[in-house]
Amino acid sequence: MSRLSVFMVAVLGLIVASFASLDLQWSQFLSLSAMQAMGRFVAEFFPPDTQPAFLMKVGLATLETLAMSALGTLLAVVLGLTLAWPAARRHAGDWAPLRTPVRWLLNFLRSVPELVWASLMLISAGMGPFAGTLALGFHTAGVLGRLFAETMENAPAGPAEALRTQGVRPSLVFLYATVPQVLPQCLSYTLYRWENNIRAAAVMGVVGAGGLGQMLAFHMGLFHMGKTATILAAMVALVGLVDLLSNLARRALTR
Amino acid sequence: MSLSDQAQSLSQPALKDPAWLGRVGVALFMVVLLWPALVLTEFRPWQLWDARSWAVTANFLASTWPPRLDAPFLWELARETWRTVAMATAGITLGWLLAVPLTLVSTRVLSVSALSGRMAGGAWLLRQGVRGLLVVLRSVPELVWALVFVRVVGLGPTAGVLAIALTYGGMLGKVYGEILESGDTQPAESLLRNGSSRLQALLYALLPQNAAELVSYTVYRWECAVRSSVVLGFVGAGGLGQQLDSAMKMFAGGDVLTILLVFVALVALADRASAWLRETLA
Amino acid sequence: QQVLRVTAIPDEAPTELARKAAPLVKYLETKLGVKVEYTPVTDYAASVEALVNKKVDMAWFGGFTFVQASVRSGGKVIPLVQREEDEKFRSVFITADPAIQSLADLKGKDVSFGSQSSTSGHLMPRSFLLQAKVDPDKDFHRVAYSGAHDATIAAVVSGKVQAGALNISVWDKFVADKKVDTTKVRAFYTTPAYFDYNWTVHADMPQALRDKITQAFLALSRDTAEGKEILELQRATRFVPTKADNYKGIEAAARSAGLL
Amino acid sequence: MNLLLEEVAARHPAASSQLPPALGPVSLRVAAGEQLAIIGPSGAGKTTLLQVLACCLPPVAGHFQVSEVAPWRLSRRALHRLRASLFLAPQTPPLPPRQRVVTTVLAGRLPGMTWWASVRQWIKPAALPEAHGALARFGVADKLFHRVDRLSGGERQRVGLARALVSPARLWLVDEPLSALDPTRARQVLDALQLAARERGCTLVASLHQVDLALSCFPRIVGLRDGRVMFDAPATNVTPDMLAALYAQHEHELHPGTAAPADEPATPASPAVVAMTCR
Amino acid sequence: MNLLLEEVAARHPAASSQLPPALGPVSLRVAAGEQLAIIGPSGAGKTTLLQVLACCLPPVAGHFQVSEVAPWRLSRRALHRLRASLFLAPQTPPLPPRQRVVTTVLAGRLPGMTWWASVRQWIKPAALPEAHGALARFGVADKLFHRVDRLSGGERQRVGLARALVSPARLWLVDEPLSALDPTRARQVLDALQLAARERGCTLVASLHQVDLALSCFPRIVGLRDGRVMFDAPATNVTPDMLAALYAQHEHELHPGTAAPADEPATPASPAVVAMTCR
Ligand SMILES: Nc1ncnc2c1ncn2[C@@H]1O[C@H](COP(=O)(O)OP(=O)(O)OP(=O)(O)O)[C@@H](O)[C@H]1O
Ligand SMILES: Nc1ncnc2c1ncn2[C@@H]1O[C@H](COP(=O)(O)OP(=O)(O)OP(=O)(O)O)[C@@H](O)[C@H]1O
Ligand SMILES: [Mg+2]
Ligand SMILES: [Mg+2]
Repeated sequence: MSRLSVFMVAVLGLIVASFASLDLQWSQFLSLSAMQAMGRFVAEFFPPDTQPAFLMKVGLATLETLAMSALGTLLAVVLGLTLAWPAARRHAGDWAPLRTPVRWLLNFLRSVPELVWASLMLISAGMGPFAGTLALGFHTAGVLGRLFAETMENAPAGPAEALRTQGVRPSLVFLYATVPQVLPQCLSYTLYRWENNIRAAAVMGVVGAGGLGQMLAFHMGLFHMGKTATILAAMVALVGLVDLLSNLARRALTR
Repeated sequence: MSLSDQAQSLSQPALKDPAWLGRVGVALFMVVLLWPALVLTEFRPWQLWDARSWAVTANFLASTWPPRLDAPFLWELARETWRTVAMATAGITLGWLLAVPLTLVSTRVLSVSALSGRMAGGAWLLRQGVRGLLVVLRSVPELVWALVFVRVVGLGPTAGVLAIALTYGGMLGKVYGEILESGDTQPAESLLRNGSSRLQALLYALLPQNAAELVSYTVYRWECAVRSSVVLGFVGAGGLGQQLDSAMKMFAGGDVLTILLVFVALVALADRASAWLRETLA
Repeated sequence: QQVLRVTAIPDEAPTELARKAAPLVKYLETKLGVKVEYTPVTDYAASVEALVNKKVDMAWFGGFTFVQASVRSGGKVIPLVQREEDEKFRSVFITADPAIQSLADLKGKDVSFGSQSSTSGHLMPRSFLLQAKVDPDKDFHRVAYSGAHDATIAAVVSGKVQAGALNISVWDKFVADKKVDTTKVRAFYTTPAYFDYNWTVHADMPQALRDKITQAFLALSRDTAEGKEILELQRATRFVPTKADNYKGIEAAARSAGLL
Repeated sequence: MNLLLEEVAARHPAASSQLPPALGPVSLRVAAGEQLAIIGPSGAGKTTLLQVLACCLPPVAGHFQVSEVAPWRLSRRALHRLRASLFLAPQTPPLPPRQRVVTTVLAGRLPGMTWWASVRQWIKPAALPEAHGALARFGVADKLFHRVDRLSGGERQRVGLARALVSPARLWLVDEPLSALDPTRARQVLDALQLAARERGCTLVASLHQVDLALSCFPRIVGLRDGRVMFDAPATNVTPDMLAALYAQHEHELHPGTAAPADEPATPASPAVVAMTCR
Repeated sequence: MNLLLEEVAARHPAASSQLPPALGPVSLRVAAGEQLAIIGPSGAGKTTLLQVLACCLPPVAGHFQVSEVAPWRLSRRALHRLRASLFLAPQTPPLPPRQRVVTTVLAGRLPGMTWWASVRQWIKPAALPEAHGALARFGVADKLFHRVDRLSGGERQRVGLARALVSPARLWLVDEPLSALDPTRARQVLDALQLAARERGCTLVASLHQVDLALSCFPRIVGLRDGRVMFDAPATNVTPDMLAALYAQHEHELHPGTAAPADEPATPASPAVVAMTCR
């Protein structure tokens, strides 16, 4: 407990030091004119651009973003699960020899931001959405691998323990006891990462993978506020859709 | 059908799994959905084995060695690292302050009215409203938020920190809620049923089970904030992300490697902290 | 003490921009007697928003960004000075592909611009492409926005894209410094001249200060050591006064290209 | 607190709608301060009935009242206030792992506490004597500072019950409180529970599988089967025949005729032997 | 399979080292095919003993053998193979929520299956008749396709036991298999379990709180208290005095002198009445 308090104090210290060293300008933020300025900026977004031709373009870009993020996430799930398994200490007596190296690999995969993965993939896969998909896949694999591994370590041990004492192979213990327990959490992490990837596909504009991201950067940079609003609406709708999906899936699993 | 009839039909040799058809259907549906995604993303993995692209990749990777280690660069990197860490910490702290109340409002297990199976109308509306707010907060990219704030607070870290706070508030709010809901909810329900309040149920039933998960997710998010400091550069707040971005654009391999090493070190540090916290809280 | 807040559009790597700005900042501080604060940003729009909302006092803009600022502020920004070179600025198209000899050859290729808000890296090249009956949105295989001129060179050199369009002064500098292998990468088209970069302030700045700033820039000359250093870093022979009307052409080009 | 059920039926939200409701129409009247045992075969609906009484599961039909008010007609606030006077101890004690016994027990006091007091108690348990006293009544006082997931099955169960003793509730609904206990401790726990309920004037409704204990300790027995009340009688009027009929096995349970005694018509565990009387 | 324990002691890894080991030195010898009941007060160490027998918990002292081999001296592979012939049914059935009964039951067959077959079975349950048969023996065949977390307490417990019937194990260790069952179903389940064990020549070790059932159905009874064997005798030799001593309460349990019968020396639940004999 005392070690925990030391840690808490350290965290508090870090927070205080951060705020102190940054010299943030709250005073400006709280004035009335500030609110007005923000309000004016937000007001510029209206009305959104709803010309059919532009809507078509946004629709296409939405599909491309959806495809890129979904496929990237799928790749990440496959890779992440494969890596999470050796990276988790599944029970108290688990020797888990690969744990440390695999964790380092996962750390590395996610230390490299999507953008850098994108530039790397771009070199090897050429310009286009495929590079973006791979980039999302690699980075997200590192993230999901770690989150999955921790979820597995956190799951109540009872069911797995019961099968293990029966001499069931680890991979099957995983299927029959761990999966049903961790499925909702893993699914929610996956869907949530998918959501994240929809946003991250925004940076993929640089690699010439179009999608909403590139359109957003383009129109936002040119202050086409109406168009930007339409694109933002499409992004909110996409994320909302995935959120809904995630909710339904969880409901179906946990009810 | 009487119970014994049912038993009769069940004990017949041709026992059928009622869920099987549905599962096959869902699997097929997934495959059908996958196809257009493969087309749209121009999924052609064999391109990767093309000799020319191998050569280019190898070239770039070779150019990253040796990492750039001259003193001024390292010194600047150290300064940028602290700035990044400070901004990430400040952003996460504000985001956390935003997320916690929203989580409390939107978590279903903590809903008193949901105890009876269905949530009451008002509570349901409020919950949907908060969830919608969380969706908007996290689906609008940091850049857009940053531009909103630049108008008010000018160039510098404030706009970036606020942008991070809003997006990450949206993310934390959602994920906290899902973590709380996906564990064993019995203890919390039991407390609520006996008349405890929401906060009491959170403290006495949900936190002991989920503290480790919540903490490690928060640490992970901090790590993400460090990485996403590239957006901070947009509004003139500097940061490691921006350095990496420009080094990458310039194909300055040595710089890229050094900065990546810093990232790996920060991430490993966060990982250690998270692992340690999990052990301590478990 | 009064502070003059300054920023610049990120048409080059931020570290490079900061290096270029340092002696100029020092010079302005001594000349104006105020503290000058330079903030590098990496987003064009952020610099525009900052000046329009008077969160900075002075900004280094491209022609197109100036037009954007002017439109967004309702004409409440004033261009003070520009480099002599900016009166007849040009862009170049570069490639590493021997088959590409003219703008028409670019059809079906991957092409990189700089930032979408860049004048010399996007607006004018696009405008001249359109004049040459090449529509980037339809005729190119893929359009990328590298974000900055030097990044465009890097993208072409690495083979990421087959061609790129950028600011001629950056290209000349890269060639002069031998930072690029001209046997592999070459410029195959240079655009006609147009007005570009300038230093812009917001209209609420007192006339006296505006004049002082203008004078300080105009006084820079290659004869003094300090002036030489600054002008070389800025890739300028000297600074000359400018006015908003100079950028009408850019505005028209932007409107016809559908960017404004 | 008194209870009134008239033709109440209840169904689990997740149950398939083709099945009959888990709790068929049930009518029951419990006076304040009464002590009542519910017995019946596995799957009879005992847990479901207790959930209805605890206002967890809204009835799908019938009329249900707790101390003169119909809880499901109340506003949400009022219902929640009402809940503070009910205590349901589920069949498997819902104790969060990693929590200490003292915190778990003191969680029973929450309904009456202010916000601040509960945060303070969470950080540093107050009212230790109270928690200790409650545990001591059940003979597990020595586990006060242990972690919940390091207790034996019977210890866990008793810790779960100790919550009832510290709670401000006036109606205790305990679901199979003795399932993990040996005969002596079962008797002791039941005695402690009944005594505490009498001391405070609480109504006590318990579901039990130990027929002999139910008959010897509870004045009134309700027999539940297939969601219906088969009998509701003073303990002294319950005959072995009634018990035999209550626990008799369904044909579908016996069907495969392997080990099940298909020929013998279900022998209940000698409930007639009321060797021990309750103090 | 036979078992041999000589002065074996065991301690839970998380237990504080100041406490005595949960299982004090115990010596025990069980022949292949024998059926044995372990009884004792709550916290006596029954569960701990079963865990040691199931090779979950390595003993901290003494000598332990399962069918002539010392499991903790085996290589990991061999230990793993040995485990396939053991089956431990824990006190609270460890059934993953959201799983269907059929999958849960068939998980018992895994030790004997190839990897591929088990993955196939995970996707689409095969061997339905086998699962159905196992459930039918315990009277819960109609729950085959239900979800585990939607069962009543007693149904869950029986589903957990049905796993034993489909498993290839030769040693069944069942921890309080009857705790959530009514007398009739308890008897039926015990009969089914004992019959199945006899049919297959399995050794059966069960911990029980139902003293009467233990005495009437098991030929041999081991009384455990405070981690030590108090008696190990044929059921017919167990006297009420022995039982009274076994279940007598510790002074610390009685201490606060509230409801506990401090004067009366613990009356066990009439174990002498062996009204029903086991078939
Ligand atoms: N959450 C649930 N969803 C759907 N059906 C349920 C649920 N819980 C119980 N049931 C079903 O409702 C019926 C009654 O269950 P209940 O738990 O009330 O029985 P019980 O009398 O408590 O039995 P036991 O003595 O085994 O605990 C059973 O057939 C059971 O399968
Ligand atoms: N995981 C654990 N960590 C530490 N101590 C434990 C653990 N599990 C049980 N104990 C302690 O070990 C002792 C024996 O526990 P055990 O579970 O074997 O008892 P039991 O005979 O099965 O009791 P019951 O009838 O209540 O289930 C108890 O004092 C208990 O508190
Ligand atoms: Mg029940
Ligand atoms: Mg036990």
